[in-house]
Amino acid sequence: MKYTVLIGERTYEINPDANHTVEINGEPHRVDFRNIEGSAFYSILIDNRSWQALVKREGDEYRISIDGEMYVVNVQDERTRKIQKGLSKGAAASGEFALKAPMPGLVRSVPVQVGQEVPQGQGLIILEAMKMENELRAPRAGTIKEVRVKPGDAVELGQTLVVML
Amino acid sequence: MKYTVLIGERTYEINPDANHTVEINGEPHRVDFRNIEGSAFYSILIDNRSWQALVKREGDEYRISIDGEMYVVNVQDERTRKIQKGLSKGAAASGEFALKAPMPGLVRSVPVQVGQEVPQGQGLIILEAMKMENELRAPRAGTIKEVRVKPGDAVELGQTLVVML
Amino acid sequence: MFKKILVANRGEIAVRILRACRELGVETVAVYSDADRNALHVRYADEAYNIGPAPARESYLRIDRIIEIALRAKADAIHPGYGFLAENPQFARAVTAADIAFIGPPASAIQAMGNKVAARKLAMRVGAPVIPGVYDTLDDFAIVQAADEIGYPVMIKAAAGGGGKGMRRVDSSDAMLSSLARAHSEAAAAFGDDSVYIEKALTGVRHIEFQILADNKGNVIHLGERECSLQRRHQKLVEEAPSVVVDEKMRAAMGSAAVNIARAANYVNAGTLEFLVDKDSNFYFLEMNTRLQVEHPVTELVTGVDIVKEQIRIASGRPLSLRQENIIMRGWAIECRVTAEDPFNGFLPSTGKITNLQEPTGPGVRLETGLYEGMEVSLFYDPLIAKLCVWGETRAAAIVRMRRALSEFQIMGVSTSIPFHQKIMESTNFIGGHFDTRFVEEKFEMKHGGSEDKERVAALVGALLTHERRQTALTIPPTNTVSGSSWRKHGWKT
Amino acid sequence: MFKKILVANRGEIAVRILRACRELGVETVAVYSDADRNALHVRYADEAYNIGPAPARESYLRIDRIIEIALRAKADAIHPGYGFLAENPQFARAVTAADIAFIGPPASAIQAMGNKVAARKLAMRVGAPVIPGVYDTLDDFAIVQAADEIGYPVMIKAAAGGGGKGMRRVDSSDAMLSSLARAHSEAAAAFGDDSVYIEKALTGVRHIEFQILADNKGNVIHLGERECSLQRRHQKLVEEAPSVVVDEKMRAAMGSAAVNIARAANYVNAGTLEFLVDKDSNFYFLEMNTRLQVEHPVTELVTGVDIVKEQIRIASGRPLSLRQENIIMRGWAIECRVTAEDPFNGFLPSTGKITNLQEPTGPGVRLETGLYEGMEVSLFYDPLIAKLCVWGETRAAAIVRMRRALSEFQIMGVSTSIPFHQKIMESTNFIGGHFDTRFVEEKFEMKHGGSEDKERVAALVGALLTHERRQTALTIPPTNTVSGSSWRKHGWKT
Repeated sequence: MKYTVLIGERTYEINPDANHTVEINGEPHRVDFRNIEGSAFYSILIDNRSWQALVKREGDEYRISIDGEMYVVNVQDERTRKIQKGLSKGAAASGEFALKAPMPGLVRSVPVQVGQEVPQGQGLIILEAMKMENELRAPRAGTIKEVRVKPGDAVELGQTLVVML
Repeated sequence: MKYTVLIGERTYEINPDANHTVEINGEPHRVDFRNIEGSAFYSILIDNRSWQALVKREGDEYRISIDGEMYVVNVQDERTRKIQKGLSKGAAASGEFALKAPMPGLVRSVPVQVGQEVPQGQGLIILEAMKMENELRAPRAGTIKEVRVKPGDAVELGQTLVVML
Repeated sequence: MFKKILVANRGEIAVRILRACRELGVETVAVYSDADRNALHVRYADEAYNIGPAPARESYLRIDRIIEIALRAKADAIHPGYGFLAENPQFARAVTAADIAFIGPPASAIQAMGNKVAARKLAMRVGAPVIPGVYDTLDDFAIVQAADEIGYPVMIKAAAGGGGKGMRRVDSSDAMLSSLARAHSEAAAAFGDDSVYIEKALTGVRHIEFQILADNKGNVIHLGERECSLQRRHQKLVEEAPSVVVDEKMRAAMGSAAVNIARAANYVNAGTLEFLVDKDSNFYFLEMNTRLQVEHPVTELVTGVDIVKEQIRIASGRPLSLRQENIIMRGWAIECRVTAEDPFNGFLPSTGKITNLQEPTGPGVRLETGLYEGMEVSLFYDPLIAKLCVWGETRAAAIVRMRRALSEFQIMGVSTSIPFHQKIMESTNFIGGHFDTRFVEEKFEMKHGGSEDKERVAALVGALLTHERRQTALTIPPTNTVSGSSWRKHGWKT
Repeated sequence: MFKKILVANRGEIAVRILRACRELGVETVAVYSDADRNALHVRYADEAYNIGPAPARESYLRIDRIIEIALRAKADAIHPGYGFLAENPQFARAVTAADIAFIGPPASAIQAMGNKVAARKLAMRVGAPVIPGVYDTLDDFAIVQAADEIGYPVMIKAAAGGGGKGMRRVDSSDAMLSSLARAHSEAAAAFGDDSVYIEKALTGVRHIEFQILADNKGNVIHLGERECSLQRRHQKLVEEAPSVVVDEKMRAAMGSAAVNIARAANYVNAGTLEFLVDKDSNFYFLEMNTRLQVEHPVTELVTGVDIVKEQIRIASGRPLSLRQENIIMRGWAIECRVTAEDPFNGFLPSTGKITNLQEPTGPGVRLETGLYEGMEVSLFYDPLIAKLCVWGETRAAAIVRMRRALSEFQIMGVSTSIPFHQKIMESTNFIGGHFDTRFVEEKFEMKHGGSEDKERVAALVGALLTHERRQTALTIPPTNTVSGSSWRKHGWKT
């Protein structure tokens, strides 16, 4: 079985069944992969290079920390990939997106208006929680469809603040 | 349900179902007992006194470390205790006992002979393992029935060395 | 010495104080909110009492409950830690009134230094330099005149202030009157007192503070400086001792200013005098923190003095056993404040359960933490989850050791500031000692992007785990845990 | 500086050396036996290579394989740690012959100091005191005559010896000839060399050693003493620095003897000179250890010198940057060697899987360890599993800190020496500094018996866990894991 692995924008083709080796993007490597006794830690030797991974599975994703760097890893095998390809094309980049409060807090300012076009990374809400002001940003470019809060509002965890198209 | 707890030679009667409290040997205590999130660590507040326990279950026994002191704990409920009482009376103190090698090693000396009566704690075998000589002692008083090894013998883990009556 | 000390705090600082008590052979009492029943400080103490719901105002800020429990548990002293009630003169007063020793300064000193204008006047009285400004209550017209004399930019600050509230910078005379109006109303709203003062706005300054210890026999010493310029929104991120910009002569001058101010305030116990230092090595008294400081470990590491134990000894009435000439700084210490915040996302607080933890140790590493596997990081309290401190023979040795320690520190379950600290330790400006209080906000940027090598390993791990699950699924029912693999593919074996 | 260092060792010392390399920015290569695939040192290194089956003679003692891997991995230096090949002159020679730097003394110095008689003669040549004895190869009749002159009791020792083999104490002239005969045959069997020598058997002595550093430019300095008298069967259990019986004058005299011996041996790199000290403060050179010592951290903690980094710097050809006058001991350090042995059962080695681990940290605590949850402690290697080291301002402060750190150290899965160390730290003789090399074996006893309070808590925990299992069994199928409980019974709530 070959696997397609997605990390951010990059794709890796990995074949663990190749003859005596593991192929990563077609290149063969000697791999020795061990779990540390039922923990979330793994030791991996790739051609004698030593790495440690800390792994947490969240649904279909893995969060994998390699020597402290965190990666969100999606793995698809050949079959599921072919199915998903048809379905999900561009889904993430369009459709409605609701910005929800990641914590309870107080809205300090709303630097956007309904109808405004915003680039990815644009600050949408300044939320005060604990001692800090926190800027909540647009995860992608789009148009502001609704603004459901105003400065001074106290909001609950998970409450929708802004809706983007 | 009342429980009888055996630690070494001591016995505790514990009743968790007493009215609003836990009775330990008849005395009522306020108890707040918490597991630390799926680990083997527990936090216990007894009348606001704080303790930490580390617990390992081995068959019917618990090995419980309280702030670093290790205890081997046997718990019996009222029913099982009544059944066992009839069966096991004095069983531990008599019958045959086989001293087995707790590690591979080399027998350095055998300070006992067949027929000899030995008190509890008497050294039966000096076993050399790694850099150290280790004295294996009689767990109870008794008579030496067999000596199966002699100085110079290499022994395997679990091999019977001496049999006591 | 005390028989039993109640620690009116939580998290790493509560554990720090409990450790000192255990070493001194003093019994301990912890207090905890509903959110902290399983916390390390509860498990570490000899006794533990619930003081209310999770929000601090209903638990850790409840003076009445804390004193009630101290009396019930027969504690003869209370240590407030930092934060919460540590600088609340009412608390110090209530503790003393209950005939319990307060491990900290007298309420009068907390109160006197709590008023920023009064503190600055006291500093001026003993000849310590303060930032050029006007500390008298003037009418707005007189303030504008004074600002023209001092020269722009100036800062308007609330006299009763703190935490940046009511503070604003004014760049020219034109904006002065309208800014004053707004500052008055902000100060009134925040502190119930509309009085403000002005100070010259200094640029390119460093934040350097001096640790002092004072007993109740009038002995006052300082333990040298801490460099705390690496800040973000007035929150310190990295501290070190000593400072690259302080030489022996400057240390003596600043240290003696610190000691003189503390003495003039009739200060007793541990305290910290904060200064700003400009590019020409002029220093200006800023304010005094009348409590144990978060970053006290760096001073402990270079001086060898255990500040918490000294606090307890002083509060129990003992004279200082240390003299100024015994205080010798050796080597270099750095502290990183590890917080549950996402440095790649504007330091947004991150909450969740700590599922895995691997803590750094070994030569020269000291970790102050309340972390444990299974702990819930909530929004109820400060995001500080651990202080990672290192000591090295030189500043360079301390920096590489901090890199090593950061690389060993693995936390799964929440985002942490560790990547930020790693970046700082790699920054040429930091390594060269070139930074001021605006460095992090103005000249430092966090960008994602691990190494390609590591990403490839992550991809491989993901594929192999999925591969294993597929194969396991054929034989045993799948579970949601990831474990047990031991997988090997060798072209040849060594 | 080197580019890549191979660490020819395992366990805590391998991790210690790898940490130093990481701080120095040097790449690292680990080697491991089949038993150690998951070990910390394998995971910590940049590269890792299998070198054979679990038994040391088939892996960690395989000179050929280690050098082959060093060449393949392009390592330019090898650090041997302690034990295994560290004092094997053939190894040092083979490493050098392969054009790889050996991080340790030259083979000639290892060999010269490896012969106990030659080492003592060298010490005598530079005027260092040695134990009264006869170091020439004499016939047995002449040895008996010499023994009469020295006075009984005497020790017979193998010239090529070490580790107590072929060593025996003789109390009177009568037993001398028969003892000599047996010593000859033991020495022949153990070392292939039957020559022996005799020394006066000293009683009530302390074992005190000096750490030295020597570069290849002829600079030699010492880092003060370590007190290592707490031993059991010649295995050290607790070490401290400095020693309560060494004052400034004695330190200068012993230090200069140590430096002179090292210089006479053309010694380079780190080494340790062992002495015995009698009740009248006379000291006698015993032997030299030509390697990094297990207990080096206590010296690091009081002097601030990183001995492993100095070893690497020296081996890379750099001159010592430290001078004798820079070496100032500050405070007090203690090390406990935590072993997988049962102190209640004659220190019987204990094996098994480490199922749970809670490591001490906080002020003044340094832990050197290769432990991890899930680790198998086997009989293949030394039972040392961790070194717990503390620093305090005074000896008393260090002792109470060690107690605190020991109380925090929780290991489930094997028996450990921690209860022994706790008992030592409570012993009035130890606290008072009254002990010699026979103290542990002759005057110290381990008895079971925790506090009644704790036993009662253990009983309660057992009952509540059983109670929970009974109740859980009604609803879900029972498993063998113990977890998940959150149980509360309050007469009233705070």
